[in-house]
Amino acid sequence: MSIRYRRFLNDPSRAVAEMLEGYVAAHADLISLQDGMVVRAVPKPAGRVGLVIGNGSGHEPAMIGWVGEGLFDVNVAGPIFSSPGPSAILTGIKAADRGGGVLLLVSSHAGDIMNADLAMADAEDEGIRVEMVVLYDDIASAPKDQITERRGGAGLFFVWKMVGAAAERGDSLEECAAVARRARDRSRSLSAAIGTVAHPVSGQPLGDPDDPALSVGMGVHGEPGTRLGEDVEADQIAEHMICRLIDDAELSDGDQVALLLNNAGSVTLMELSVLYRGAVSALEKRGIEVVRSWIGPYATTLDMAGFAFAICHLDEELPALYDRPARGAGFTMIGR
Amino acid sequence: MSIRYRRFLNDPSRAVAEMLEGYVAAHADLISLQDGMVVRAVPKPAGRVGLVIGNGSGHEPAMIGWVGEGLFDVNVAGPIFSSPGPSAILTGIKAADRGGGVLLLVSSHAGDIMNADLAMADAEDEGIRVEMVVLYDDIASAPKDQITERRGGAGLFFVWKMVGAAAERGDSLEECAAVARRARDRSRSLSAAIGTVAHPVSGQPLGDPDDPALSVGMGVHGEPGTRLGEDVEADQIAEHMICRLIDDAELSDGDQVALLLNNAGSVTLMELSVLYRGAVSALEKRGIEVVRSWIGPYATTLDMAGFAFAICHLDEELPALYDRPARGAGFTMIGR
Amino acid sequence: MSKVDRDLVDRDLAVRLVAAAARRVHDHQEMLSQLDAVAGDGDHGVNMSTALGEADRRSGKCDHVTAAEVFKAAGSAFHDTVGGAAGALFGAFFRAMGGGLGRSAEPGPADLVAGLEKGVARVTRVGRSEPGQKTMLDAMAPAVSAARTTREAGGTLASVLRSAAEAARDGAGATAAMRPSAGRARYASDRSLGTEDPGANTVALIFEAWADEISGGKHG
Amino acid sequence: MSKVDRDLVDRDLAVRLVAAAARRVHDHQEMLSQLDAVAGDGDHGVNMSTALGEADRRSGKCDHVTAAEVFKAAGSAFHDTVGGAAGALFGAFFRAMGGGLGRSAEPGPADLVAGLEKGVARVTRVGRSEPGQKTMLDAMAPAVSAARTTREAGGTLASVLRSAAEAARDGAGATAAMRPSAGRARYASDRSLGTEDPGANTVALIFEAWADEISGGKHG
Ligand SMILES: Nc1ncnc2c1ncn2[C@@H]1O[C@H](COP(=O)(O)OP(=O)(O)O)[C@@H](O)[C@H]1O
Ligand SMILES: Nc1ncnc2c1ncn2[C@@H]1O[C@H](COP(=O)(O)OP(=O)(O)O)[C@@H](O)[C@H]1O
Ligand SMILES: [Mg+2]
Ligand SMILES: [Mg+2]
Ligand SMILES: [Mg+2]
Ligand SMILES: [Mg+2]
Repeated sequence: MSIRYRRFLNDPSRAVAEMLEGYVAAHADLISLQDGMVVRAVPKPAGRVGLVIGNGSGHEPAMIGWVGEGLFDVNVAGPIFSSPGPSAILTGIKAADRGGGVLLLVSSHAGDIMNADLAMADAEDEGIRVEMVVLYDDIASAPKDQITERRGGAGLFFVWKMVGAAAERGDSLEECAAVARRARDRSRSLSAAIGTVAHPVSGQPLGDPDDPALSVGMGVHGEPGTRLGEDVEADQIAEHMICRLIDDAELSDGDQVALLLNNAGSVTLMELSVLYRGAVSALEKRGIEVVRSWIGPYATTLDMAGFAFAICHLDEELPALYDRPARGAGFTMIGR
Repeated sequence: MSIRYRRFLNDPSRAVAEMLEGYVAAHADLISLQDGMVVRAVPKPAGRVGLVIGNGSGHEPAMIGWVGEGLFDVNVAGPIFSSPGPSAILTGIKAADRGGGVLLLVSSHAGDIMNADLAMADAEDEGIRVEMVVLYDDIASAPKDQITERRGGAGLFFVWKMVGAAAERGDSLEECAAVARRARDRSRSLSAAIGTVAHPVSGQPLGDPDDPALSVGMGVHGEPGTRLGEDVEADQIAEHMICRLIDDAELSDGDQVALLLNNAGSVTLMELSVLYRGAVSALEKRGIEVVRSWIGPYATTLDMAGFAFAICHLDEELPALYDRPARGAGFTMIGR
Repeated sequence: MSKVDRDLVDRDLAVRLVAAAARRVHDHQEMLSQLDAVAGDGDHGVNMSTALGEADRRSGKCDHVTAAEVFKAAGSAFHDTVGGAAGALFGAFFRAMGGGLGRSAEPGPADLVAGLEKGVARVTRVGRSEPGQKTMLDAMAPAVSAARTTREAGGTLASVLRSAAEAARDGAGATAAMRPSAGRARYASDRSLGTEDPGANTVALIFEAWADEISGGKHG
Repeated sequence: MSKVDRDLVDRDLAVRLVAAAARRVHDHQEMLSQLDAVAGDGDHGVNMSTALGEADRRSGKCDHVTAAEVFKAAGSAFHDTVGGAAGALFGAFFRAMGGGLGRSAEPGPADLVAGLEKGVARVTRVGRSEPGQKTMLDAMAPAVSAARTTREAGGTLASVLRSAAEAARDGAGATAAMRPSAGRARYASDRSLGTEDPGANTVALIFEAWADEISGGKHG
């Protein structure tokens, strides 16, 4: 299938550092680099809750593109596919602290949680008020009765958007953490991909590059999933995936959802649009209304030929947070 | 190299129609479908100049994502890689007419110009005031003394953004056309790619999928360019391409430019950022200042592993147009 | 059929000519797309087959009473269904041809030649091109001038169209040795050396289909 | 060196142990990454080699006067240079080991064992994991309990570390037959059957390097 080994880079071991320099230079009105971290060009007012995320690189625009007004205060970008260490996260926590406490939002991956845990312990030793919420939404990664074992996926962008809005408007640390948990518990995602990608530094493919099957539930690092037939069409894929999401989220007739379709890398907007159309029809024929839509690259895995659907079961309060303005280099919402 | 034959579509011959449905459904607050064309959800005030573009599909978010406030009024999307016919363009002209005349902005490709020409003649017969400006910027496609033979490329997004702003603020048809020509004459682009893509309907690769070389000056439909060595690094590529642009645009020390880096499809944001960093340094070491930046997918060629640099040599008036707000499904600018 | 009948370009003949062209191009569409894939974007066969298919569907409509109307409707079918360079140009060709033919109440071979000449002129104008640039004009222009020569020598409709078909085929063949200087293919001018131009081939196919149709379908 | 000297876990010995571990892991980094590529993300060897290289650079610094400080500095090197699961865990292991060792003014084998036990306990806590899940703990836990047994039987530092190394190697070998239930690899649990856990291999390499270093470098 599709794999590209040749990349437009200089020394691949410097790729993350050079990426940060280039990206920040292109968006100097919104973000800047501080100790190797992406921070807001204009910090949040004092007393507000600071939001920090540390994550492996290779998933851009996550999360370098999500720093800014109504979004994160600090993103600590680790090496490719690898969480940053506790020292770097601790530096990020300090940079985000505006006196209102700091909320660490961690996508549930073993390394990310451990490193965040260690950093949080150090931050508390230094007298900073820190809370951590571990986020998971990928229904393929563990059964529902072990929901906390699930990985983070594309559904987390709902959480990030809403917590970002809450922190920006001045919610307390506890309130922000509660928003994060509420949005998380109402979000689900499921991904699919064909082929795989090559690690830019090692050149190693993640998974089998010659496997022609569509794998549903593949992880963001190429972890394998359920294989679907080779000839399955977009509408069938969408129907299959949306059904699984509806079941897991226990949605029913009359429910309202936000629907997100994430491009994991190299899927064309033509394909995304056709898939999106299939997903809307799968939801609507079950009486579930799509009231907010996102489509595009949120968390990529380099140039993976894959995508993910995510839904957030909206309640009375979430849409207000969803609709507040946000302004990052990789995500802009004008607000309603 | 990299080519993906399998696509996430239903019947490929219905891909464009289904794409339009899905895309518009995902962005119902901004755009809607009318006679198969993408139009603004909220039309421009009466008396303003209408902006229309017809183009082949397969280049998304161009131009379906560029319909909206401060951008186009109507986009007529043709079949994949093929201009729509004159009848469709005529319908688009009528839909965009708010009484202030209609400006057809045509990217210079033989078919696009001929079909626009024919549509314009018909529109004039129906008493609509129409002007057409043919846009070209790709320095690889013809020498400078045959500048009107050049193709349209990524530099046209500067033109579109600025004309969109002019039309929105109420400039006359002649003034809008003059902005288009001025912005065009100050813009240049150059593209590069490795490998090629497969046509979704015919399955035919455009060009040689096994050619491992980087081709500079490749057209948006896989038309071949100059081949660069296989081991060339990002900084060298950026230096080579920026030098050619500087020469052609006759830029010199102290000039100010907007710099755009277009993702032709499947280039990662990591690579784009590294390339962007190289381009800024190539410009800055020649005393040319980058005062506005765009990086991301503007005109793609499906999932081509390629990119293009574009520059616009700014004067006193253009930045004001550049900075006005714009709001399309594929491009948002909050404005300064 | 009497010779006179045969030489009248009436509505029914026009409908038969459009149908014959549509069948012929449809049968060769893959070859045409492959020619276009060499230095273009590989869609020419599909484009032409789609447009002529629609032209065929429309041409039999009752509201067309003259051959002129049939050819104009065929041209509009190109403009309504496909875009691209050849869509615009063949559309313009058929519309202008209908226009040229329309002046005569009972059009004969001379009117057909006049219509064809209008068509070529329109293609030249819309395409801002001329013969020698490796395009459809390299088949169309010689075909039309052969038609005029044959007609001026007193040729029948059948011989007019046969000479046009032969000249078109020769013209298409000659494009193999040319470097393109118009159309999309000019950006890949080396790549197309040795390959015939797709648009010129469509022209040859259409004139051949017409010549065969008029002479009772004994060829192809 | 006298037996007593050798059995004192002083600053210089700690520096030598860190250096030995760094060299050994560096020499095996490709194998470790390949193991990780089977069901993980293929970076384990690079991660460990990078972190231990930095630990080695830092451990000789003059401001470290005790072995405890050297091990703590090694742990911090992991936390400062690499992330990922193993970075967090080995960092925690070395820092806790330094902490455990730090209580004694002149640490001997028993203090080392106490330090190792603190290390395992910390890994268990930070990793929210236990032996049997196909992780580094499957080498670390048996290594540390073998060290305690040997020490309680009156063993020297050399025999303590040798028994730890052998138990670690056996433990790592046994992971081949396990299905992972912690760490990234659990999402690909079938894929890793028959392959040893990379983190457990790193543990075995470190203990082997230590045993060889203490017994005068006669192995490896
Ligand atoms: N300017 C022109 N003048 C005459 N013929 C042209 C011109 N440009 C293109 N053509 C013809 O159009 C053909 C290509 O048609 P087609 O592939 O259907 O359109 P497109 O190039 O837009 O994909 C060429 O083979 C050539 O004969
Ligand atoms: N929860 C855990 N407890 C103990 N060891 C773990 C745990 N998670 C992962 N590991 C160890 O970490 C190793 C992987 O390390 P590494 O590849 O460097 O990190 P990552 O998995 O983040 O890429 C595994 O082989 C395993 O031994
Ligand atoms: Mg890793
Ligand atoms: Mg075409
Ligand atoms: Mg073509
Ligand atoms: Mg790993």
